[in-house]
Amino acid sequence: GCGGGSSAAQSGNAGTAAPLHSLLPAAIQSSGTLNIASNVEYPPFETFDADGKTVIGIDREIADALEKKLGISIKFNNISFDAIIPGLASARYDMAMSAMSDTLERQKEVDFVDYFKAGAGILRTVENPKKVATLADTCGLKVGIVKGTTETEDADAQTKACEAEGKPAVDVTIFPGQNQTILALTTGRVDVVLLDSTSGSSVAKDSGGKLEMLSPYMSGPFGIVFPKGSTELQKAVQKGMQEIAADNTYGEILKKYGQEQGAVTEFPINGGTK
Amino acid sequence: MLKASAVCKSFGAVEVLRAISLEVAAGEVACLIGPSGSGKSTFLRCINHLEKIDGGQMWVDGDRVGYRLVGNKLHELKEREIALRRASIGMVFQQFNLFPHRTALENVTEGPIIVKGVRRQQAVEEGRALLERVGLGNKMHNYPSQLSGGQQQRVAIARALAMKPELMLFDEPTSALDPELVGEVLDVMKDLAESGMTMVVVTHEMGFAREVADTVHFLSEGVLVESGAPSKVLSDPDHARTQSFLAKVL
Amino acid sequence: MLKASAVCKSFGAVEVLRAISLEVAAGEVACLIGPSGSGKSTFLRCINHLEKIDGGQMWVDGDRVGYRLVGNKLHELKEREIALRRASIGMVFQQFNLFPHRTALENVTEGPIIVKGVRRQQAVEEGRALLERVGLGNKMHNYPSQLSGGQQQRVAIARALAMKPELMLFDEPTSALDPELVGEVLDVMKDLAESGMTMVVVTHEMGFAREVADTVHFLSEGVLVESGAPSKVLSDPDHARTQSFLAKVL
Amino acid sequence: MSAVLTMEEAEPAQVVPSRHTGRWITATVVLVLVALLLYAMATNERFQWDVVGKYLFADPILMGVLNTLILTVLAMIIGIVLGIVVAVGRLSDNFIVSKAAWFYAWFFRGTPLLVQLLFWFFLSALVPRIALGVPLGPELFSFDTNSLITPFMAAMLGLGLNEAAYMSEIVRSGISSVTPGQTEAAKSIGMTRLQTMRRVVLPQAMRIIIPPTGNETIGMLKQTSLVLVIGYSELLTSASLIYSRTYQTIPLLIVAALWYLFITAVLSVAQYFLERRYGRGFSPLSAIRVDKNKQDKNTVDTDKLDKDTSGPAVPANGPASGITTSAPSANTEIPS
Amino acid sequence: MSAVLTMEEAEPAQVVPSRHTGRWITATVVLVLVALLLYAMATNERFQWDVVGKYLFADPILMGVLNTLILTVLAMIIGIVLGIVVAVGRLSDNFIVSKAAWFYAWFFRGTPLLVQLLFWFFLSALVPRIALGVPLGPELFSFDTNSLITPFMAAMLGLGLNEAAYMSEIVRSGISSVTPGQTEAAKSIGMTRLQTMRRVVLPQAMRIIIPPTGNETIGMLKQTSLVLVIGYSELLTSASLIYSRTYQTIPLLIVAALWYLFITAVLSVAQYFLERRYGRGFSPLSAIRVDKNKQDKNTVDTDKLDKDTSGPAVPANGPASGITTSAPSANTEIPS
Ligand SMILES: Nc1ncnc2c1ncn2[C@@H]1O[C@H](COP(=O)(O)OP(=O)(O)OP(=O)(O)O)[C@@H](O)[C@H]1O
Ligand SMILES: Nc1ncnc2c1ncn2[C@@H]1O[C@H](COP(=O)(O)OP(=O)(O)OP(=O)(O)O)[C@@H](O)[C@H]1O
Ligand SMILES: [Mg+2]
Ligand SMILES: [Mg+2]
Repeated sequence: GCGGGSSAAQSGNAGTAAPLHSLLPAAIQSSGTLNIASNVEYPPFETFDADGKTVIGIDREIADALEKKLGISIKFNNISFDAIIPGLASARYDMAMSAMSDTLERQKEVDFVDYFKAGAGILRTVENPKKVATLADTCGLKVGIVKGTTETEDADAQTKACEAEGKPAVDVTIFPGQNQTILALTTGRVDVVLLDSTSGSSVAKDSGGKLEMLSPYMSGPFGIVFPKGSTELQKAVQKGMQEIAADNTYGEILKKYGQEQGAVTEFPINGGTK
Repeated sequence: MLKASAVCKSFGAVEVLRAISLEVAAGEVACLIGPSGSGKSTFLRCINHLEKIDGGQMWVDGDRVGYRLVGNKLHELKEREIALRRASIGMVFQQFNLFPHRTALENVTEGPIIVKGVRRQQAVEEGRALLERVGLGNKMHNYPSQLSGGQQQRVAIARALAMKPELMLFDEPTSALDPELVGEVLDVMKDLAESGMTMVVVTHEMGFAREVADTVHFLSEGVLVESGAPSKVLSDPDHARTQSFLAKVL
Repeated sequence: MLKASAVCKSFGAVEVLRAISLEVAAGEVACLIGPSGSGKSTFLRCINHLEKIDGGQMWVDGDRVGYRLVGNKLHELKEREIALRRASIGMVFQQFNLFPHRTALENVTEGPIIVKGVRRQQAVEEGRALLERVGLGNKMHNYPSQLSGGQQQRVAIARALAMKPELMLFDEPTSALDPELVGEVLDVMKDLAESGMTMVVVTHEMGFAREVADTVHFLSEGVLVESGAPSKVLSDPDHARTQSFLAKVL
Repeated sequence: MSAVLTMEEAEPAQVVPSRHTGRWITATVVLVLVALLLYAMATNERFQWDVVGKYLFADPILMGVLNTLILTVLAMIIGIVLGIVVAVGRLSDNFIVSKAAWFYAWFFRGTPLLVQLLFWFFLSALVPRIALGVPLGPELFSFDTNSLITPFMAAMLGLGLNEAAYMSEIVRSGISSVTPGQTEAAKSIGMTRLQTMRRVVLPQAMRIIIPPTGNETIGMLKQTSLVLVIGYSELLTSASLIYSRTYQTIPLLIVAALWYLFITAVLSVAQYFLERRYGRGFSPLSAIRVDKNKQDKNTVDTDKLDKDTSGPAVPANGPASGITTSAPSANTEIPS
Repeated sequence: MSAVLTMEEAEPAQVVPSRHTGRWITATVVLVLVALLLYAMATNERFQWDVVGKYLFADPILMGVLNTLILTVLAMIIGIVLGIVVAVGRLSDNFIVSKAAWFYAWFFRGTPLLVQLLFWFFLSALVPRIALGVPLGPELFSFDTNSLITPFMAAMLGLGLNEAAYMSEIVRSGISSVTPGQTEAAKSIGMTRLQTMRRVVLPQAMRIIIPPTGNETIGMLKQTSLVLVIGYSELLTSASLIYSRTYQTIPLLIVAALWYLFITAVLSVAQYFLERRYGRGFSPLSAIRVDKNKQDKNTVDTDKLDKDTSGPAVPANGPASGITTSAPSANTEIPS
């Protein structure tokens, strides 16, 4: 269901009777709350509602569904990206949900329970003056990327490919947030933007026909992030995901946001392979 | 050289100068004497336009101070023109106002080099000579904070003289000096007077005034009470106020 | 009251005081005279420990200045104890050093209120009386920047007196004063001397020294050349240096 | 009198202030540019003024303003108080104290505020429990670090301690602007070091300290947006949370900017009055202006002085009898 | 001589400096705390010192350091020069000039730097072409805004113009610390306003201006990270780009912090020498220290003075003959 307004107080009544409650680590069972770190600036996964307080989005609704399965309340804490990893390390937060890509390099620092399959794609203006259709067309063009996303590596790989063909490198500009990146695209500061396909398509939809998102050139898993060694919690959350997928809550949520193409059928731990 | 006509000056409600009129001829040494707070320093500061006068008029060397008469309107001078006039009016301040970030010698050479464009070499030579003349040959490279009161006062005198002004304004130039040095400064001033420099000297030392002055002006509460030759004013004054003032000299 | 024994002081390589030894009895008025730069101000500043002496010893009222003798070691005094001693030593600076952010009256009441804990009401009354005594009844609420040189000097004198010190150090207390006021300050000092206050006065006015002093000390280049009654030192000095110095008095 | 009045003095003369043509041209150019800019802004539809209007007083924005103000005020209080302590320590004779103060200023100015905020917020990663106890003896209290250091506490510690390092340099510069003669005069009337600082040096230093402190305060307004890193939101964050949802970046940044401009204007006015308060006695002219207002109220009035707030009273001396004086007129009018 | 030497004076006495027990305790506590902190940091494995070591001199980090330095230096130069102009304008008699300067300081301090950077970078969204032409007449030049204002230009404009507003307040406070007597003395020897500023007021104001300017420079080091908003990367961004890929946040923030600390230390040393340079003549004591070194080199030496860099030379007077003097020893040793 629609758990947009749900909060700790509201869902606390799920109670100890919930099916997966006993799988949780003892400390979380007794506190009854799971603290989640999230950078709530990333639609459609998480944003604040118009009141500036309520978290809405795919992640929040999956969390709502998990609350019922795990019998605890899940609290979103909005912090900047820089604080998410230290926050997990210091046990301020039990896990993080922020549409984070699962990669091999990151697996050295944290663990993931994969829950979504996203592609990286090209966002361009409708006029498309530079006639970009694929990643291979971006040699020598100005490409905008959001800081902290895996598209940086894609651009680096493309630069190598360009140089191998004797073409100029991709001119990458990294912006701190999605907003500035889109602004740079609309004001002609960059020619195209590399973006993950989910938020890309939602941006294109809201742009009033000015922007369009091309179909993804590659894809990889998003994961819920855990500190290393929190196996008990990972198992519990993994089980929870499997159950909400089984009763189709998961599919409904993605469908509601038009992201059913990103649905996964299995929820592996550290399933990222790149 | 200097002419003041009904010069008035107030600070807020305090009338400090009340219609002062006097004249100092070229080459003359005029001494201003009077009780503390009578407006002597203020009058000096009006002469080189450090204070704007509120009423009356003032001429130095035939030119109005700070203004030019065109038709029957007084035009305020441009900053640059005022600076030019001030360069020919030397001033020794009661509180010295030495430049603390410059050594004694640099204090003296600053004006000639920057304002008059004298070559550094020459300015330094002249500055040295001036400082030696006031007995500071061995303190040239001291900063003001490393000088005694009397030494600072002498640097201030040397700084003003280095500009070779036509009119010199001294505000108690001997207050921090010992009797020996007073004698020496007196000699310097006599030399200057002979070379034709006009001087206005504020002083509390009647002996000094008697020695150096051609004319003595006695101020009291912003009013010019009495003017005349030192022999007259200092020994046989007309006004009761002057008499009572001089009666107290030790 | 004050005793100095072979006091030495240098600034860098410049020896400013060279083995100065002198003694001032309680209730005595001692005048220091000497050429500019001879170390008079420095000696005063050593008395209340504003400068640390490099050699020799100094006692005020039987206590060492800045130190306490325990066994045969000199222990440096704690800051608080030094402050306590300084409270009973008044000082009038050559450059006045008035507090610019306080009015004349506040300058005078600051010490009594803050240091001695006098009630504000009382301090203000006493401060008023003192300022009136030095002729500043109508300038009490002026800030120092709004006072003439002589007026500032009188505030400085009043500020020191307001602490009712046992020992007063005056550094050229009449340099900016006119003859009338010099007479008045002289009267004030005579009153103080009669009430038993000890005073050390640096002055360039020999007439003033003659009038006020019990003993006159003549310094030259950091050396105490000659001491004695004013009648002796000022009129019939033994040393050639003193003679040549006094010969120049106008 | 020695002066012989000549014809010249009888001339009627009117004072014409000197023309600064160059300056007026500059001034006009500046005015025109500002006007053009404002016009361009007001009419440019990309600014979406309707959106600005809609959000200017929206609840999340107002909450953000409040948070910004609270954080700024508290952080500046910590910063100023601790900054004075560090500055005085820096000027101490004690070698270790002065070096420790130097180290403080170096370390806290040298570390990015972001890192400091993260450090305090995630202290528990290093020190899971804070315990107070007798060394080698029993523990008296012990807290879970995460519950002791709330996000608010972490924000205060991070912003305040960082600010103190910057303030210490400002205070030090202010103190060094007071002439040594002032300290000597204070010592000579028996003030202790502390009294000298409090009554003589700092009040005079204030005049110099205030403008850069205004800088710091205004800077702090904006710096508080870094507390987002530890999940604390203020004005700029509130705005960015909205535009990350609605993509109305420019109008929402204008909303934030308008608020910052407003707060800065209020602070500037406060600064103006503080500067006037602590400038008393320094600029004879400004003091005279105060004079004119207070004149009649303020003759010799003990109570006013006691309250330590009185301006200077300059009772007019009556003119000396028997000598005519011309009434001085205001400013530059020179009667013939 | 009037002094009768008593027994007391013959006593041998050794000087014992006063003990400041309280201060020493504080100092020790501070030292112990710092040591503990350093130890805790060095041994805590969460800091991942191996990762720190790996990245400390990595190319992207070094590039970031370089970018940070370039941006800081250029922005501070613009800020200081323009800041002096604005400060002098603020103190001008001309009402419009002074108000325009006030407006500048208010507007640029009041607007978040983020907004200013975005404004310059996205100027093209508002003004697609910048044209220079005769009003109502033909266009002389016209540029595509995006190609005229490169990201680097935008960064310089944003940082520099913003900094100038802050610097103007600092310069103003420095100027007001110079006593009016100094300006009067300069005027009295015929200096123009400009000469007075350049030769008399600013050199003395520098002493007061330097410490808060040090603050601004160190602040600017960190502020440059905001240029990420216009896609320009420097030290902190370089670090964060790495950790956003590898999730090694803490060690990479330490890498950045170490670099900032290093640059801050270098700046502090530079500041120390600048302060000593401009403090000459103000603290008699420090000047004497300079003395001792220069003494033999520096008797009456014209050339040195000419270069405007000479310390004070205090040639020793020979002792007056015939009068014994005790050789003054250093500091507090008092020979009997
Ligand atoms: N800024 C000011 N505001 C108010 N009153 C002032 C100001 N400046 C000076 N005065 C007053 O003006 C009067 C004249 O001052 P001035 O300095 O000219 O005296 P002076 O004759 O030089 O005295 P002295 O011999 O003591 O130096 C004094 O009473 C002084 O208090
Ligand atoms: N900080 C310093 N560094 C170097 N020399 C100094 C310093 N302070 C004072 N002096 C020198 O010490 C000597 C004595 O100074 P002091 O002020 O005691 O003289 P004084 O007798 O009071 O002279 P005056 O009558 O001119 O006031 C002077 O020659 C002065 O140049
Ligand atoms: Mg005067
Ligand atoms: Mg002296």
